[in-house]
Amino acid sequence: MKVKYFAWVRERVGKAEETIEPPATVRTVEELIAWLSGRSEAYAYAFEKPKVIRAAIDHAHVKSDAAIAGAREIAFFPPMTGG
Amino acid sequence: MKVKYFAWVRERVGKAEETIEPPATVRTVEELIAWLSGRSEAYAYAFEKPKVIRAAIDHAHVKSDAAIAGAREIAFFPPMTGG
Amino acid sequence: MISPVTACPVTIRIQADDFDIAREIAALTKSRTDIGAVVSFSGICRADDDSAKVSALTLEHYPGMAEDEIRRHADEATSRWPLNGVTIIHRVGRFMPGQNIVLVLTASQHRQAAFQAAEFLMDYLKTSAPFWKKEESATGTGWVEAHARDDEAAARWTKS
Amino acid sequence: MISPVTACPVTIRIQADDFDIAREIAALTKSRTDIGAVVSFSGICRADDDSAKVSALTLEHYPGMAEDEIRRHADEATSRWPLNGVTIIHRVGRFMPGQNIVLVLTASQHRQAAFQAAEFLMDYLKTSAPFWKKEESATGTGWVEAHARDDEAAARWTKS
Repeated sequence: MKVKYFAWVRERVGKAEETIEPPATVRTVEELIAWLSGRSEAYAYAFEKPKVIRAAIDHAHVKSDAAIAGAREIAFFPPMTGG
Repeated sequence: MKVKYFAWVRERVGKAEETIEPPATVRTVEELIAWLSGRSEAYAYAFEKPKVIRAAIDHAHVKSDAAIAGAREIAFFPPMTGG
Repeated sequence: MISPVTACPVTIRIQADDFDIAREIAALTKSRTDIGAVVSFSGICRADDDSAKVSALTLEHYPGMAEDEIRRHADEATSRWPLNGVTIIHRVGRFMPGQNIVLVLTASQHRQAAFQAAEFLMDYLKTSAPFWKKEESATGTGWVEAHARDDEAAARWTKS
Repeated sequence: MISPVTACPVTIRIQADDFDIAREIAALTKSRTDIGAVVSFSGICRADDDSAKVSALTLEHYPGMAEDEIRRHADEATSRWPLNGVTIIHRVGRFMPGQNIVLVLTASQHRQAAFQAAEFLMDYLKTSAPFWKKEESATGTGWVEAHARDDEAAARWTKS
């Protein structure tokens, strides 16, 4: 599954996108955040306040309890500040 | 005192403006409308529904009970439909 | 001395000629860096009205009072919202469907003020500025009647 | 076959280049006689922010999702209000104070629909379209934080 990062989440993770293969026990967005946070200090820093992080699955906003099964692309980013 | 007419009030009266000298007993806008209505059938037709007519004294909207004393210019017109 | 950065220039014009929105916005925002939002409203002559198809529209106004009345509402808008600029242009004469009739521009730091001031100004232009529309259609020529919905729109801005 | 007179064309563009409001309005209204009101909102890079003076702003976006998200809101706007056209242009890249960032255009028969749809679209662009602003100022560079007032502005459109 492809993961994308934007704005300061991207800066903290240190990359804009990557392909990951989380274990089958990782079923929801918040479980994926917890799993990613355990990978390195950079990820832990990016996701240190998980409630602030927004997520999208296949270009649609989702909540933290959304299932990730079948997702082609998951994105993590801070609250939007466009317009 | 100068009187101006606009839109269908102007068309019904048959002139855009004129100078009038109402008697001293005519003190308010509605008294002036009544006095004008008595001048001819054209005026009576223009003012046949006095509640519809709007008035302005010296470029400011006024109500029908407004005093006309001291007015330089009084205007009569239908409800506005600009914009 | 008023700093040009905090000034709120108000431009009011009643004219027969068309207006150029881009030029008016440029005039309002030129060499300023404090404006975050510009709202424009263009009112356009429509062919499709409630009744018969309109072929032309003639706008009559009360010269002198029209400018004074618009100025009063522009001043009220600048006192009610933190605006950085207001431009109001109302055309008079005879118009074909598709032609511009009125332009209201408002500039502010934030979008809510610009949106609200533009709506306020349009609601008052409709109900209080001395302009009158006469329509031409296949069934004849007649003065446009005022809409109760316009009075209601204007009434919502009345301070209690 | 949809009559061109009743169609509501929706144009969405994300681009680095500036936009020309007059040209966008002309594209929306050209050879139509059913439009009575066009509202435009331009969002402009401001130098004066709540904290330090901003010298530049960089807009980052999520390509693909940004277009999809804006499209969803444009579709919702056209279903909620009787619109005759919608144009949304969001720029990305680095901007100086005074430069355009975003344009929302709405066209309708009547002004209320055009005003409300433009406000709705701006409120959702602010809170829901995947764009992020990074500010440069004398005190350094930092990501702009989301404002609670923008969430509140968007929440008022939620259907209960």
